[in-house]
Amino acid sequence: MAEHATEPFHAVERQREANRFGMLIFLSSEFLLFGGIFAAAMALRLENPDGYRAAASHLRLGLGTANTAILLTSSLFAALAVEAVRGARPRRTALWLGGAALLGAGFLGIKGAEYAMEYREGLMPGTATAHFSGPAEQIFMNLYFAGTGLHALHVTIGIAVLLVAAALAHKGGERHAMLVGNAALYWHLVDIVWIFLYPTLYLAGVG
Amino acid sequence: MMAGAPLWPQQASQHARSVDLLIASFGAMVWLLTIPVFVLMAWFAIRYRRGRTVNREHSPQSNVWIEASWSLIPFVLTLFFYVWATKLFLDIQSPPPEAVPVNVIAKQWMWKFEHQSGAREINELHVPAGRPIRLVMTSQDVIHSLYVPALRIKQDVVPGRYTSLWFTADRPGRYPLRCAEFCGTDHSVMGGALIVMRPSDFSAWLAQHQDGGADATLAARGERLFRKVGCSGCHAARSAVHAPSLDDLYGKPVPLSDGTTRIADEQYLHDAIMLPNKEVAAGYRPIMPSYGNLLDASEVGALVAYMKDREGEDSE
Amino acid sequence: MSPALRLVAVWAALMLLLAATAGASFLPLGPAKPFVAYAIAAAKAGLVLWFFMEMRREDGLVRLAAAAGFVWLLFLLVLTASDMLTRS
Amino acid sequence: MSDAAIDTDAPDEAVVARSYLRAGHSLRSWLLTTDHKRIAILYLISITFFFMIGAGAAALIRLDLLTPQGDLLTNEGYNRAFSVHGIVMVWFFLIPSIPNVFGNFLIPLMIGARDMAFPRLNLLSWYIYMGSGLILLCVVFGGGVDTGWTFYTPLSSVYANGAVVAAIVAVFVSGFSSILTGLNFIVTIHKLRAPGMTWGRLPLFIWSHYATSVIFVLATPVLAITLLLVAAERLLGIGVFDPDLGGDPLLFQHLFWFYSHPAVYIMILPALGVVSELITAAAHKRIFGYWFVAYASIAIAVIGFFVWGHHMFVSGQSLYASAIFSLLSIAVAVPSAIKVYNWTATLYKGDIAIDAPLLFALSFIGLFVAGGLTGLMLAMLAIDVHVHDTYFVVAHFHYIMVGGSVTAFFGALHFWWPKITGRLYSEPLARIAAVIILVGFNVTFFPLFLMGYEGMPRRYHIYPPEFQLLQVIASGGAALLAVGYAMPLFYLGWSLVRGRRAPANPWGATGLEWTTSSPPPKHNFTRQPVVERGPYAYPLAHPASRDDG
Repeated sequence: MAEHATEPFHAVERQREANRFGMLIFLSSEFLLFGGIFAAAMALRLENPDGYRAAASHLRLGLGTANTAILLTSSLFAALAVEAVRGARPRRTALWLGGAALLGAGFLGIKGAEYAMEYREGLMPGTATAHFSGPAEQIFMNLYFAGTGLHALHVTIGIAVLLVAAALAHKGGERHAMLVGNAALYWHLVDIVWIFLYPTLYLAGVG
Repeated sequence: MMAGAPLWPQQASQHARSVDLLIASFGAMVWLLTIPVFVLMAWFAIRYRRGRTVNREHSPQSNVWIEASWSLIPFVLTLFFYVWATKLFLDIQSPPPEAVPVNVIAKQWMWKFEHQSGAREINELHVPAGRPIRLVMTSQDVIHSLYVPALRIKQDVVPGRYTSLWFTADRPGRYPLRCAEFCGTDHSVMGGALIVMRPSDFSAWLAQHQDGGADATLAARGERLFRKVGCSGCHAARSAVHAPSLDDLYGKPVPLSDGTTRIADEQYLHDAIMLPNKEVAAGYRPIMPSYGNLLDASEVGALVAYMKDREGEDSE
Repeated sequence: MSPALRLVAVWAALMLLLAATAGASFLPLGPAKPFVAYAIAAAKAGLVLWFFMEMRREDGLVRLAAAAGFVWLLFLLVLTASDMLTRS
Repeated sequence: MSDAAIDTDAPDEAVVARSYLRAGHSLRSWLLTTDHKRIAILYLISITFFFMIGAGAAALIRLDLLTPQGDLLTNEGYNRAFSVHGIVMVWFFLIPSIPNVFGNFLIPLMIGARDMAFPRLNLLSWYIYMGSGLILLCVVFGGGVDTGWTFYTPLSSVYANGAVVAAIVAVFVSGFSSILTGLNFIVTIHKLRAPGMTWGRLPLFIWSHYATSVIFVLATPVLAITLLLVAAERLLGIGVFDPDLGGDPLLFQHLFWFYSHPAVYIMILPALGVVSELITAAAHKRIFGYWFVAYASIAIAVIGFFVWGHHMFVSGQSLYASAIFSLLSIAVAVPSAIKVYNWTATLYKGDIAIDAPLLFALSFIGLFVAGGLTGLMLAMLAIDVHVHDTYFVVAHFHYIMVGGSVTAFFGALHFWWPKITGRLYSEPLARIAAVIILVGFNVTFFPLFLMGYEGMPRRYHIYPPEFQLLQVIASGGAALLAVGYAMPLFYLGWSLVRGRRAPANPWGATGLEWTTSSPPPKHNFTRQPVVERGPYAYPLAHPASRDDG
């Protein structure tokens, strides 16, 4: 049921292309938002490699790896949801979208647990109990909380968008397909940012 | 060249004269490239204005050769000046070894100068004419910038590290010295003067301005601090603590724990005191405490001067 | 293979790469360690872009839009590093 | 447009009746509009308001600098005045001025579309801009900040006073308005071009706004995260740039200038696009070397991302990086030179009407050339060491931003005024205004070059007495410039009420926006235009060779 395209577009196909193109441009700018943090981490690593590695070793590699696996899996679910909506199967779309959102929530759960442990160890800057063995460690923890905090915010927004798309799955139609497509793109970007945060923060502390 | 002309700053060093020559010749080249634009624009606007019967046949739409030439030729011409300017820039960034170091500490809204001989000055710097002077500068709060227009030189003074600036002023006189990087409320009054004196007058001035206190020179003050804050406890030869020896250290390569080696310049000595765990010497554990909040920039400068002065004699 | 199956295969490849990068971090690679870690990360990001975000089926313009963020970040990192590494 | 140019068929009442200005009179129809033309007018009103505030701060500065010891303001007051002047002018006037007003109004019209690709996003962009503007007003009337528009750390994050975090939030939020506008432009230009409108037939205005949008989207996020980190450092004491905590203030400068240098190209590229239109319309002649000028815009946008280090030659940056940045900064000057030479060649054998828009365009070229070449001087390492952070730099960027971008803004305002409002303005008054602005500008800012080379640092409230004469001349020039800028407010305002009705194409220019009525109907075109010819297909001297675009 080809719906009528809104306002400036004549053909729905053209509007879907424009929607997706616009979303990808927005995601490029969102990725560059994290660019500042990657640059700051690189600067610290170049300036003080040993301090950087020592500070990074405080993080729990196990939880970080688990979180990466969770996000990659939830990215798969989002991609499968796009396949399902293309096959016009609303129930399955809602299922995959719900699954992706659930895994996202799992990611946030683990992240929260990590933050709690780091707070107890006095590694959370700006808190009363914070004590650091040196400036390199303090700056690393600053970047860790800035980077993963901003990422967690994006994960939360992503979960909300996925759930909205899942809730509207029964309506179907062109507009919903566009919503699922863009929600999946946003979710994949959130995953890609974490793919690069993982070596920057967690893997740097090993060995 | 045009020294002292009302709209042209004084020239107090050879570098100043070369910079003036550079900007004058570059300005001339720039005018040669732009006067035709202004002239042609005005002429075309008048000659081909609407309603005037004139031959408008065969107006060209584009011409790759012309367009390529008037983009590449200015670029190549400018490259020549790029090389000249970069060479001048590299000259003022590499001080001669015999340059006399002067410690400079910038703090919100004043300049402190400390000569090796122990003389200390606020907002004014006396230097001998004709001898290279090297300023080793750091800031105690925000970024400042030491700017002497008459020498055409400027260098930001960054907190937490040393930046340096060297010059050879060759004309005695009193030249303005200003802060060029916005540093807060009284940024505009944070200035003073560079007073270039004939070498004879300078040594007379130096004699009158001895610190007069117990430590005659900066290095002597550094040595007193070396014992007072407890450096000698670990770094003296007879101490039981396993700490690197500081004899004959300045300017020598130091193997570090991460396998790289580093020349022990002022920056390394400053960091070794303020951020000891940053570059740990090879074969030693990072047990040295940080003196970050114990010593101010002036005292660190004195300690660095002392370590540069220790030619191997190990004073008890 | 069906689209869904292809996605699952890509997911499996991503899991393998995750294991590889985690494992590689324990190897004594020394200075090459960050480069290996980021190379694998780039490979994972590439898979997500190519298959999950379906850059596979898009024309050059859309791929450029997707890649622009990464390319511009490289400009920032490379030129900033050029200063950091050669600072006296 | 001289009287001869008005063609006979004055618009009938039907055209005026269905113009977009008549489509709804309620405030709600304006504040909730998704019509790109109305959003452009909303932007025109709001940036004029913010221009007043920035100009007010500038007036305070110029008055205060009449005397060496500065009697009007205290040191602190002066620092806050130039900070407010900088922040308001850069983010709330210059960056949105041409793209958000003329880009919004003209891009759909020029490419034959009915509206932007995402109309609601366009309105959201205006609300984000007004929201951040509101926060900034609270900061300005709450006393402003004393960090300068550059927010250098550790001054901004530790030592500065005033509502620094609120100012950062205002700029941070306004960044997203830029990103959404850039995104909207790129998708519109790609996806909504009329049939037959190939890339080779796009007006150069569109090319320059396309390049500007690329910078909007790819540079602004880095500013957002940088200011976020400064705010975190100031609020929570978590220092990424604070040297006491081992942070690196130069890292801030790298991240800040990675945005801020491309930002100056955001300010000048739209102006370059406007001037290409003004020159071709005035000369009734095709641009000389269309593809060189078009690709020059893209080249400026891309190379503009590699040159930011020339702001840091004396900051303690490594010598080799400085040498690389200096070379790249010379390369970025080449596309600008191409544009200037091509404009001059366009005038050759043209059929030139010397009206107000052309006067603005010619003064733009003169001032832009002066600004650009002093920029080239600043890219020379040895010269920059002497004149960095002095009045020489202040003069350079005012020549580009005020002499260039604002002059082109006025040129565009006059050239497209009949199309936007359906009214004709008084041509003689406009020409007087253009000359006053040119003279006033030069009297104001040329003395700054002299003071700068003599060693007068920027942002000085109390200055050495030997500069007083030049400061007084500059302040006098500023008064004249203010008169020049005030005049259009009157005669354009007057034309809204009493001006004669404008025909569809008062200038006899080519371009799809001139094929529809003035003011255009709500959906721009009564029927979908189809494009067969190039952008500037003026009849050649002898009509034999009518070549296509």
